[in-house]
Amino acid sequence: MSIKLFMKSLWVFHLNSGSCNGCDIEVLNVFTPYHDVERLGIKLVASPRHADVIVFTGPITRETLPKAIKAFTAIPEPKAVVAVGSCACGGGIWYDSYAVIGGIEAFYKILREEYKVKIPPTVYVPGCPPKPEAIIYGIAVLRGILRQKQRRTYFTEKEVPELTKDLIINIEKYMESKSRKEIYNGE
Amino acid sequence: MLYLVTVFANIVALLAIAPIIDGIERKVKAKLQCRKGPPILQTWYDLIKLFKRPSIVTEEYSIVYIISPYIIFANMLFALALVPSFTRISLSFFGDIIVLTYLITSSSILLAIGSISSGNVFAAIGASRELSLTTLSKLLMALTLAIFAVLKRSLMLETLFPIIPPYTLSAIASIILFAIIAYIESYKLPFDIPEAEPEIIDGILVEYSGKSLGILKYSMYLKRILFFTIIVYLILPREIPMLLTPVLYLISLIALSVTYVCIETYCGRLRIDQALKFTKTLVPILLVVLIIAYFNY
Amino acid sequence: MHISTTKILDSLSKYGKIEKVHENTYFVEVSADKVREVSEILHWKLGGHFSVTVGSDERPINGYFKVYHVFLMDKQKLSIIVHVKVNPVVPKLPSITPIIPGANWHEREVHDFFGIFFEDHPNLERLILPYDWPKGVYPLRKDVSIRGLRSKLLKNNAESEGKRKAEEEGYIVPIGPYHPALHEPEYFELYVDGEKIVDAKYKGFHVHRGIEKVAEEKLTINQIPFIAERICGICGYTHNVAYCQAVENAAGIEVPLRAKYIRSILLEIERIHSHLLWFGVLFHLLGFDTGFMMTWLIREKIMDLAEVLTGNRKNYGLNLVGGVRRDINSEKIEFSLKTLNYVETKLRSVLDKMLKLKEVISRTKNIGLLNRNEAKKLSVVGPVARASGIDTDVRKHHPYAAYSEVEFKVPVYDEGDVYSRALVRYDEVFESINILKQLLKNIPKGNIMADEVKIPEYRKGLGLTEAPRGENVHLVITGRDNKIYRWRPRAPSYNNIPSTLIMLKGENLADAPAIIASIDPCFSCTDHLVIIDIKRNIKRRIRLKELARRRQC
Amino acid sequence: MSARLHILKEALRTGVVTKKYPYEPVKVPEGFRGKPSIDVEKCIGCGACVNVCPPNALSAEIDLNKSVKRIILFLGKCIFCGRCQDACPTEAIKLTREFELSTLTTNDLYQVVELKMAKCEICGKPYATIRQVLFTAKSVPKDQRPLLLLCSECRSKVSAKYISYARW
Repeated sequence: MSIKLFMKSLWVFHLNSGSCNGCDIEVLNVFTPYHDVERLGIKLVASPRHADVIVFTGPITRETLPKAIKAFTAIPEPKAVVAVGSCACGGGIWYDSYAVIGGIEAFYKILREEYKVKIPPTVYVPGCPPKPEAIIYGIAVLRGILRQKQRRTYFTEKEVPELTKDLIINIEKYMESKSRKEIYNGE
Repeated sequence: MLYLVTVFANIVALLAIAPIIDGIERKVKAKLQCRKGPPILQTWYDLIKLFKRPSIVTEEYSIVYIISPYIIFANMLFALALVPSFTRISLSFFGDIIVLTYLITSSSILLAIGSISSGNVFAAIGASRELSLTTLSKLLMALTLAIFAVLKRSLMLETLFPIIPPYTLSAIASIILFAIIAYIESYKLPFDIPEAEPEIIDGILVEYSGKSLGILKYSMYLKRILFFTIIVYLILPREIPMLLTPVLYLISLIALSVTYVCIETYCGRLRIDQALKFTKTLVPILLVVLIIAYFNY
Repeated sequence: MHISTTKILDSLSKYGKIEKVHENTYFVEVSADKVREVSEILHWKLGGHFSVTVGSDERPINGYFKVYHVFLMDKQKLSIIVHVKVNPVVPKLPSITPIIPGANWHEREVHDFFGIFFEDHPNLERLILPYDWPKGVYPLRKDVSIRGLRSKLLKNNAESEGKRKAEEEGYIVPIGPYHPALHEPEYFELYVDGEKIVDAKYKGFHVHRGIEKVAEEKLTINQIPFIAERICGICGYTHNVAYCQAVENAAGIEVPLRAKYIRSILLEIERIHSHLLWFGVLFHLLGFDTGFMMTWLIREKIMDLAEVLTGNRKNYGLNLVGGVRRDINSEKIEFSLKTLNYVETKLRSVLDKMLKLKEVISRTKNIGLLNRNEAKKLSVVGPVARASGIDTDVRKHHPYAAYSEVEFKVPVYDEGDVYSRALVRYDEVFESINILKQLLKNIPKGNIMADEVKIPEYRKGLGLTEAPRGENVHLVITGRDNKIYRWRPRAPSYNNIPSTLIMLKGENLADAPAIIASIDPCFSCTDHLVIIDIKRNIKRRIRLKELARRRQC
Repeated sequence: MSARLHILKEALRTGVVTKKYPYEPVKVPEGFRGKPSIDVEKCIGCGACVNVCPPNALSAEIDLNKSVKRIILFLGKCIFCGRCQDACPTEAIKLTREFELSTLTTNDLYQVVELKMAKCEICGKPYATIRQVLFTAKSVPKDQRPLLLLCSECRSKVSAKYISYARW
């Protein structure tokens, strides 16, 4: 039920938890004339009370963690999260720093353990910074208008030439005899 | 019986049109900013979504914070019943101008008290701004209505309405002044200080969410419609055939809102004291017009 | 009264050994008790200005802590770094804040990260590290490794710690259970009396991500430009160039002229887009949304230009130590000239009309005043300094990249209010456009990467650039096996933010956003204000505290 | 007043510029740095890209009992800088011009390439992927090629014996 509610009108609350502002400007760029998201019924709202969707940018730093938790819980229930930028999706370049929680996954882990909060549907928009069109595409995926193109791919190598001394010594002959495709065939 | 049905039909039609007028305003504003802008029904979609959402309430709420949106909405409905809109028939009775001013003033004050009682600092700041601004603008509104009453020597909205036929200076001046005050009342840009988004985060509406926010927003649109209808009917001559009034009314309504939006898109926001200074300069002008109207010059 | 370089150098040689690191950059070794005297001479008498204090833990090398005070002498195009040894057992050093108030934050930061105690510093509390950071753990010391740091600290839950700390010191926990629209987590507490601002306190540094520790421990020399670019999302490329120049100066690498031209071209593109962004934010804060939309509409063209030249709208990722990764062919040059002409004509017709609007003028003229003396005391940089009458511009006074080959004017106003800062930025946009035209027209041939890049260990280097908000200073000490030993980037807002506390006093609450935005701290989010109303809520103050704590949601 | 009219005229002259993005594809310039994708045919699992990636979005993982090496690309940490493309010896990893990468789970942001590893003849420990051995064999003179079949420790032991013979 929750996502169907946002098909026509979606109010966004933008939370920058330690981002370098590259993504925040792209999030704001989305409201400017070239990409104007108001035609899709999206409005930037100033208080989490009014918001339906929270846009996370930045790899939640330790300082903003308590504030991010408060803002997250202050949004009325049928809510959704859009993680914009590589920092929010997986911690980006700051992943190992001591002062950073490391993206939305770690934030959800903290929320699950300590606050027992239900995790809302989330869209991850990688990019550093993602183009405004990528953010619009993310919201279209959240709403279900478009299916996501990016899928997990797992390639395992099947047949492999048996390594022997003479194969190694006259590798050139081996290379010509078989076209490149067969040598490195795979699933 | 038919009388009540038409008034009821009037109100229902107005309830339907108010968000659409706001949708048109947002569309025109976007077009003026080189943007495509939202569909006309966008405000309706927002309201429907808001009504479906639960509203979070802080622990220390007071009863005023809960019921004020509903009372404000009721006030607006009753005010709209007083005013003739699509048809000339309305619940007008003797002395309904005074009732009208009370309705509008009470709804603003209630809004301010409601947001103060929510205990949030931003709401308090927004409310104090709202109170300082509304006291002045309500005074101006009361004065202009007094001018109309003096001009027409009656306290009944019905007789008031086509104020133009005697083309006196004061009549025209009062209409222009009423248009300015309607602009201030409708929270259009230079004066949308209580709701100043970037400064104090939607000041007044900051603590409301979900259903109550929807109702508050709805009543704001109704208030705009109310002022527009009063302006339109001040000018509309009485002799127009019965069938033509609704169409003419609708067109002039849209025209009026479009002009207001054109003014709004190109104005920055005034500081609270600058806004007060501007409204203060209006008071002497109104008094002068009142005196002239008295001698119906 | 132009003092010659030689005169400065021998007046300094009295205090300690002078070592010339690279062209017009000198390191002066000074003993601890002379630090104050030397700083006073450099900052006040010889007309230089203090720019950054860098601490570094050099115990593995020579068994000492080191503190570097960097002074830039604009008139003589010189940069002088006063460095002092601090003995590791009792790390103590006389503070220079009493003389130069601008050094207040810098010394608190060195205290935070290295535990060096500065004698009679006005308030040596914690500045950058999160408030629940355990005492005694100094992250930037060499013996603290990044892996152990992370897991150990996450155990204690930040939330409960935050509340407990609030009671101890009677802080006002941020009022309101929610977190207002946070474009950037700056955090101004304005003490308000009715609508007038009485006092302001800045509790910032939410965006502290431990850049220096990550760079020192995990990244190699050619990976750091990419993290340098992400220090600030708007003027990231200036940090990138400053870092590369610091390493190139330290290692004495000669960058080919064509690479310098490409770097300057991208720097100016970034300046234009940053200033246009600032105009949009200012109009948005003054409620004039059409201005916001129109300026960002024009700015979109600049972002497309950057995308064509570098492959990404914002983080250009173009620099490596010793040169540039991508070349510019003639077709791209002609595309950029076409865009620049379009942008210039549009800006000429729209932007100055917007600045002449009645409400914009009435809400920015003589508001947020910062006179010349205050600006000098706080050693403010960039447009904020140029609007208060101080003529500092790294492109003119310490030319880098290809700026010595182009002529341009540096706009200086002396009213020192929000409107004059807008005018400074307005002139600078058109200055940048004509610089870009000169650069694009006579870009020389040649390769874009220095042929042989060899970086010896333990060499010191200073990199300076003029970011849209002021001067960037990067101090680098190169390390062993392709890593950096110590890297301190200092963004311009670091010097500018303290000046807002002076500008805000006595002003009207509704103007606070415009004032804070006027120094353009990265991407100013002025929504994030917590207003503590002094007069009316003495009674409420207590209630609010309970209210904030009891309120659950 | 004239300033406002002038801005109005300017705005009307530029007209509506909104791109109808989700319903019309958007043109991306040719040098655009989009999603890095590994070409499974060319990748030899050498890990050059893993060393050079600033946010280490690319990581390598060796599974000893299945003697398999996995190169894992996690788009959630990738900053799209293109350093991996410069470092790859066989141009296997390339930045495409794809930027619509939003997904509903972080699991979808992974690309994994699993290559079989060659076992050392003497100690039997997997030391490099078979493709990498074949790739390096080409550039090694013929007589030393058998050494490639040994892991680094055995190889140093064996070659040390060679040298001692020679000196004798």
